[in-house]
Amino acid sequence: MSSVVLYTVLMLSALGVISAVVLYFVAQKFKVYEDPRIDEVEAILPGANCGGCGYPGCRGFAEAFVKADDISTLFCPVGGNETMGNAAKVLGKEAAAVDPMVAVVRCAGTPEHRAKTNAYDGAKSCRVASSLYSGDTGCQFGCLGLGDCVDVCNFDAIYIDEVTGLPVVDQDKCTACGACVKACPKFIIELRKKGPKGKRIFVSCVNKDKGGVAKRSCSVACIGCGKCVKTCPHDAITLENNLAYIDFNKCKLCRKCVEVCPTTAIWEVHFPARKPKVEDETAQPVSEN
Amino acid sequence: MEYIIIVISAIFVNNIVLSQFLGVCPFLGVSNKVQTSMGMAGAVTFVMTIATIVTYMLQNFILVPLGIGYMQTVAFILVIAALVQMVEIILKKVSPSLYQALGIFLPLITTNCAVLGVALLAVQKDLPLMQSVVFAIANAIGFGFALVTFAGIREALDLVDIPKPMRGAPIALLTAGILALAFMGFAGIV
Amino acid sequence: MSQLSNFTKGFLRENPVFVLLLGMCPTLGTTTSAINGMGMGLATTFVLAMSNVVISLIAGLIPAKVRIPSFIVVIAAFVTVIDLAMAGFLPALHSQLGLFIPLIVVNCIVLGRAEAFASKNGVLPSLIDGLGMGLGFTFALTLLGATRELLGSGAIFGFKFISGDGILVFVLAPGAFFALGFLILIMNKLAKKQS
Amino acid sequence: MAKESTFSNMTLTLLVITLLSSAVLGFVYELTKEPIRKAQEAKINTAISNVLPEFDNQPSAEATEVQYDGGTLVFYNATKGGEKVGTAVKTFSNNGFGGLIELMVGFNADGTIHGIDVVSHKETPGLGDKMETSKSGFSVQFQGVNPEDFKIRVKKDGGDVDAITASTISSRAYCDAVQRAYNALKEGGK
Amino acid sequence: MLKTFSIGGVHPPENKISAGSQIVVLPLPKQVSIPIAQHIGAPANAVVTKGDKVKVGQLIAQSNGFVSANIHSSVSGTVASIDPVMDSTGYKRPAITITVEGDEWDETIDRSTDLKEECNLTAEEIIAKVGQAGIVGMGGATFPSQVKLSVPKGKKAEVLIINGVECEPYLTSDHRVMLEKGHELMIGIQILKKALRVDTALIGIENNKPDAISHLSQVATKYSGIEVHALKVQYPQGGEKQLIKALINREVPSGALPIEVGAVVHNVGTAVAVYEAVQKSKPLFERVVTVTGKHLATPSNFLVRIGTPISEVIAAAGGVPENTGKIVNGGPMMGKALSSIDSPVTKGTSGLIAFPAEEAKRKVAQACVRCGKCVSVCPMGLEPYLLNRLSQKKMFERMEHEHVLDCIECGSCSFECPANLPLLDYIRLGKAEVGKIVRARKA
Amino acid sequence: MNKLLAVSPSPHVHSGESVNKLMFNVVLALLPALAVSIYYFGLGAFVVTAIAVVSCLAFEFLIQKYLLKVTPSISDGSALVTGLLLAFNLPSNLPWWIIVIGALVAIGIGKMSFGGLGNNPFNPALVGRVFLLISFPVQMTSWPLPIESRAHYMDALTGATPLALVKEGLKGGQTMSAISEHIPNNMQLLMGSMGGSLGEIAAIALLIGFAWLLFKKVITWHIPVSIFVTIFAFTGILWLIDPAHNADPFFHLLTGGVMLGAIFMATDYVTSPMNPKGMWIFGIGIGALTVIIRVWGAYPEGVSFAILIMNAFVPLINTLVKPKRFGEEVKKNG
Ligand SMILES: Cc1cc2nc3c(=O)[nH]c(=O)nc-3n(C[C@H](O)[C@H](O)[C@H](O)COP(=O)(O)O)c2cc1C
Ligand SMILES: Cc1cc2nc3c(=O)[nH]c(=O)nc-3n(C[C@H](O)[C@H](O)[C@H](O)COP(=O)(O)O)c2cc1C
Ligand SMILES: Cc1cc2nc3c(=O)[nH]c(=O)nc-3n(C[C@H](O)[C@H](O)[C@H](O)COP(=O)(O)O)c2cc1C
Ligand SMILES: Cc1cc2nc3c(=O)[nH]c(=O)nc-3n(C[C@H](O)[C@H](O)[C@H](O)CO)c2cc1C
Ligand code: SF4
Ligand code: SF4
Ligand code: SF4
Ligand code: SF4
Ligand code: FES
Repeated sequence: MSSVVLYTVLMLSALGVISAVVLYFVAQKFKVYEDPRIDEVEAILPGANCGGCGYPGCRGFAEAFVKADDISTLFCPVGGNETMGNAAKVLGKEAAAVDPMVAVVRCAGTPEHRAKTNAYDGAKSCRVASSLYSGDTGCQFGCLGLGDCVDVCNFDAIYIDEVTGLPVVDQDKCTACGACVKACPKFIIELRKKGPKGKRIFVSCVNKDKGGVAKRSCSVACIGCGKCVKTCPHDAITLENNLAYIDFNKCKLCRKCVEVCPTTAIWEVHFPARKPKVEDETAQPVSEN
Repeated sequence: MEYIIIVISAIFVNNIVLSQFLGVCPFLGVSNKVQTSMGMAGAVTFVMTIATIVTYMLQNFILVPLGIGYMQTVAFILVIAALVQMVEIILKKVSPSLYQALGIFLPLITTNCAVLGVALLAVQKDLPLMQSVVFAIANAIGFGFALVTFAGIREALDLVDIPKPMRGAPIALLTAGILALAFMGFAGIV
Repeated sequence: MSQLSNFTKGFLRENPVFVLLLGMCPTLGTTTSAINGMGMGLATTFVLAMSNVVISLIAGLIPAKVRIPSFIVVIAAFVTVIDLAMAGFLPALHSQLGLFIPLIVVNCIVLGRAEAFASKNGVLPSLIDGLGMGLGFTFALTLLGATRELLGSGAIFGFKFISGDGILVFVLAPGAFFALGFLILIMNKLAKKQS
Repeated sequence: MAKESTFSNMTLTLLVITLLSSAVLGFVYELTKEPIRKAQEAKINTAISNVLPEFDNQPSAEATEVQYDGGTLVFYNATKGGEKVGTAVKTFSNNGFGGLIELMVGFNADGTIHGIDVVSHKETPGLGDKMETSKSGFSVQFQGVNPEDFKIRVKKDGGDVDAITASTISSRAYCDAVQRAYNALKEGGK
Repeated sequence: MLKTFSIGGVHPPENKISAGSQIVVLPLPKQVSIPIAQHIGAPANAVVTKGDKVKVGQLIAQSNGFVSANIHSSVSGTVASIDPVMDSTGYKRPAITITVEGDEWDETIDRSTDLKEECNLTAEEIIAKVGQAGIVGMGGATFPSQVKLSVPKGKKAEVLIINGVECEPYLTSDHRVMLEKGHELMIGIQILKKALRVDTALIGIENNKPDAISHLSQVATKYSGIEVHALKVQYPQGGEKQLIKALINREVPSGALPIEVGAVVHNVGTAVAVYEAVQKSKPLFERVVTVTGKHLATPSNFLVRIGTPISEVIAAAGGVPENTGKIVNGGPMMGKALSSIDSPVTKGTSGLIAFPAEEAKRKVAQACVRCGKCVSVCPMGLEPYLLNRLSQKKMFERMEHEHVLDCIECGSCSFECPANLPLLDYIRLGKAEVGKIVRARKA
Repeated sequence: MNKLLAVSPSPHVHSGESVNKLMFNVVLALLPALAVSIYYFGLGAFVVTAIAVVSCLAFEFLIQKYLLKVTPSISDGSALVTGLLLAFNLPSNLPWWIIVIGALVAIGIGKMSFGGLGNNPFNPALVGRVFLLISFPVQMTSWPLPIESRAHYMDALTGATPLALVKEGLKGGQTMSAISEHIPNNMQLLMGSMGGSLGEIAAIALLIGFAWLLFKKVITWHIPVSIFVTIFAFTGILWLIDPAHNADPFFHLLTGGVMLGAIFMATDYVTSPMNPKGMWIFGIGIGALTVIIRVWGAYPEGVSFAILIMNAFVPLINTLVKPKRFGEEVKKNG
């Protein structure tokens, strides 16, 4: 064995030992504990950083998730039940399944039903328009159709229908992250239960005007007549400020209210077509798949 | 004069990133925000300077006398790795915010070619100790300078709508390319 | 994951250069010609595969605090091996690649794969992963080298296609960035089409 | 995954790893020492044989080094059948675009240039690197000329050498190196 | 050199086509709708109910808080309803609708036209009277005037600044008031000075109203401590911060009120209203409104009862021409476009401008070329191009950092931008958003 | 009134200024220089300009239409300006295909990759120019000599620019007085009688353009003047120290595209700072870098590089150097 080899071995081993010793003492002195499970949970999350969970980004959620005693209040809408299950496994817990939700647009005021009263000419943004005035139709509650909800959707799940001028949600792409709900200055979009096979019933209107005023500005507005409230066998419908609202936790999808609504403001989607009444379908363009 | 030439050459003419291609990963990776890029520049300067001093000692007092110059790579990197890890551990404790900001790139300073590259270059050029130190600092400044400038541009690009397919790596590389193009103007100064 | 996909992922889906943006320095610094790129790529592949194997063997025995130093010593050893071997047997290429050979040791891919894959997997998958990633890297470097050589001097692997000079920037630093930028753009498009 | 870090296992692990690695490396080094030396020698020898007429001795074995102009020139004498056929001079210039340029200039016994080969340079690819014999015919113009009556200066400076287009600086440096070799040869009287 | 402010500013074509038209009293409308929210601050509380009979000048809605204002009936008649009515903000908001029957004024009001010079009231009494009369800033901001007169503890007013700038193109109501009510204005100023306990009042008037400057200068000689200053024509000189800078060369710090530098600013119309309230016990129920537009038959200045439908005011000026594309309530730079011309005139309605269709539409926006023109015209030294992008990208924290809250929404940036970008649209949005964040932080 | 009323936020009036008008004025301001160029370089100047302009417009159109899939906006005139300025930075005998490559780089890499007008951090024409200069050093540095009323595109008669002559001369050990015999005097330089890129030669014509831009309020004076002042001061000091080995400051101002660069290229809105303070920093940086590159660097002329390098700093300048805010100086008793 030549001296070169000997020196090599000596030198490197010495370096190795010194490094190890130094590292050991530094590590001792500057100890910080970080729960490694945070990284693991973060790796499981979808990484969309959409904020739909209510935390700033996926890492924030992961931290909260690991620290939380009770994880049932935490939910990643993008990842859904499967992701939550996996994340819970990291902690050795069970995640409660959450009913899948979907964004629902509660305005049916197409140009045909809701005449324009002026021509908006400002920046193409619902928020700009709504900070300026109540809108370019008689209904001061309805959708402005300028697409702020579309801009914020990270999942391409919402678009403005060219004919109706109203947003349409693609329920297969929508992750119920809620970004559009927050973006809409008119509070038109709501997260509702997706329903079995996508079947759901809701009031597609947010107009709080008195019946006559509402009817004058939009022919498919909820006029607050209360017929649906009386009809509903499950007490799922309430009426407040001239506007009916269906509680999706109570609604049993019996469709009785739909029939009695005089203005077709109540929508049923993804139900098989009814035999006699056909015109309902044309009034409900949302039935995108 | 020696020193001035070393400094100008390292910062402008032979900029470590833009013309030597060392430390490109962090250059592309930690340049999203001016703030973080400054932190990274600081960290690199620190590590690079210390690393160059230590490797200088190692080379001239151990490897050369023992006639085992070929062990450069192994010995240098081991020292640098240990050094960086030390910095990392300390930083985590002392300034968690900076640690957060630098994220995965702190451990990656180890695998930042720039640090090892500069140490190797200093030895290869046979610079005396003081000049090695100046060389290391100048290169670190050159790195930081390119990094911060680049981060400035990228921050500005955040506010405009880059065509979809260009977003991310392609536009960063193109920008770096134009920057390198501009820096070629310094050719021949030293 | 099947061994095959483990092997092929490095080419497109997880290509270290085009997708992961790792190992940028040799990628940009050595690809003035196709042959240099390929040489660099193969040298890296050797180190990657060998160190993956060794690390997959020893990973379980290493305490966390000295993980990186330990891995890096292993890697550095293989780098020195290839460095010495090339100096001895391929002196021309060795002098062309210069500083970038010892710098393989800090190539993010090598340590990255060691950390991310080899330390968690068995020997065979690690070997395959190393080879796959390495060849993916080689593929990228060769492609980039060929592109730059073609544009910069009208040749590929030294065979002239166009007489006279090419567009000189492409053999210089800025051209490296430009060429890689557009290659990544094209690769992204291809990957998108595939999926 | 990884084990807990304790003082002893950290030290021990690193010790074992470094021990093994260094042993392996030492071994590999011993193995490659010879080929590396041969390769380096071969490079010089090829250069020498490229620039001189046929010889049958081992010029590299009988090299003489001369300090000249702040650098080192190396003289290699070539003989054939005991007869001196020429001298190869490894010369340099620091004025290249990228700094140092090393040439091997082969002089016939009568002092005319037989051939020139580039040993090393850092000129720009596509510009200055055309001085390499394989890249352009630049060096051909020197073959067979006698520096006594062929002014080794670029035409711009009033000499007889056609510069490489757009690379006057490299061409000048090249001439500078050749001239230096010739001057040294004359003075050294070899 | 005439005085003016130091940073930025633009000079849009003045188009003061109604400057020569004397103030004409508009005939009584058949019905008025008087919104209960016409001012900055809390809406007033209606104190009448459907079917009540009211007289001109009778209190019909009570101020509701410190920053709020009384509202008086502008006509006599019967309350027809208290329902939401589309007002000039573009929203339906509660308004008291009154069917006009005759023109019976409240007895306390002195309807004579003779000047009443003396005022023996104390400062507190004056402020109280101003408050009772429901006076709000007539310069457009409609901020309750008695609040501005109540100088907070620890601060001291040093100078009263009277805003006769009327820097907005087209508008001439202040101009006419200065010409026709010069004496009332001066007495009003003396009263305001008394209320504020200051010795000097400076009237700032832009140099495009030479007749008003010479008239007021002459009238002012009769009163002590009132100076009239001619100012270089430069929008937005009427903004109080700019006016203070121009007249006394002091800069109101970011986020602070004029009182910080010892100034209080009131509009000329406000001063006249103060005169009428204090000396004649006449609450604020009518105001001068400019009705103008290049293609209007008779651009005019009317004295209009609050609540009169805008359509009737325009009808009096010759009606809305066929090719009208937009009607703006206020000046062209800061006014609000009307979505319905049936909305009522309010205390803040200084002018109504009808734009022909070809001038009404905005031009197509191009890409921002970063020419920096918006930066150079911004009177607050902001960077509109940047604020615009930040707002679009929802980077509100940085917007706050870039002083978006200083923006006075003057519109100079949008006016000047060669790329026709709707800069102020987005800046305003961002400003509102940042305001929310800041308030939430304080809470 | 039967149409719906338009409703939009304020302001409701606009200055009437537009991007097209601004660009058109830049084109107008460039015409005198083009005329001089055609006078001295003849057909070549015209051909090069035409090729550059047409290919810039064509690339912009094609990229917008087929790659970005947006409505082409070539009518805004910015590509026209880029084309003209690119041409102005080229020798008048450049082969057509090199010009086309330059246009592709300028528009494709320099501008469209970043999203088009207003988004590019670097001056597109200069990106194209420098790309060519480095890629085709031979073609890019053989300049036709100025000959009145010439009618060829490709011409054998080439020579160096005055700056290159000075640089060569100084490198070759000559003194200024010896060199000055071979270079045009300052009066000739002012009128444009020298070898060089086709748009950089006539200082007087460029200054006329400057006056027009100032008159039309297209640009402000800050950037050009700060560049002139810096170059003049810097080279002036060098000249005073050693007049034998440094050209006089007027020579530096009048040659090598200082005028063209300072007036037309450094002022490009998109790639220059947004307020006067920033503009001064930018201008001083360009001036200093130009002199450094000219005096110590490999290139005889440095304006293009200097502008590109300073372009890189513009974002930092814009974030660090803010306009004077209202209320910043609190004067209690003014
Ligand atoms: C990046 C760059 C690399 C260059 N490389 C060389 C080179 O290797 N050799 C050389 O002589 N000139 C090189 N030059 C060009 C010189 O700076 C100079 O322009 C040229 O030598 C003088 O031109 P001429 O040869 O036509 O007189 C380079 C220039 C730049 C900008
Ligand atoms: C929330 C708020 C509080 C104000 N408080 C006072 C005050 O205490 N004293 C005062 O003199 N003015 C006060 N002002 C009035 C402003 O100084 C200013 O006159 C008013 O907002 C209208 O000005 P403008 O038309 O320039 O916007 C206040 C304004 C606002 C919006
Ligand atoms: C951009 C801008 C322009 C203004 N122009 C005028 C004006 O021309 N005349 C005026 O009286 N007030 C103008 N104002 C309102 C003044 O800032 C301030 O609110 C008013 O003079 C205060 O008096 P007041 O409360 O009596 O209305 C303007 C405000 C802004 C923000
Ligand atoms: C004053 C002025 C100067 C300009 N200078 C240039 C220039 O130097 N190079 C260029 O490509 N475009 C120039 N343009 C056009 C345009 O701004 C440029 O193409 C943008 O950089 C493209 O985004 C100029 C425009 C103006 C108004
Ligand atoms: S739903 Fe809301 S956000 Fe979406 S277009 Fe309608 S108003 Fe705008
Ligand atoms: S439609 Fe709305 S809720 Fe659904 S994914 Fe898009 S933004 Fe989220
Ligand atoms: S004025 Fe318009 S185009 Fe110019 S910088 Fe401002 S926003 Fe951009
Ligand atoms: S609107 Fe605001 S940002 Fe625009 S110029 Fe006026 S103060 Fe400046
Ligand atoms: S390869 Fe150099 S830093 Fe990653």
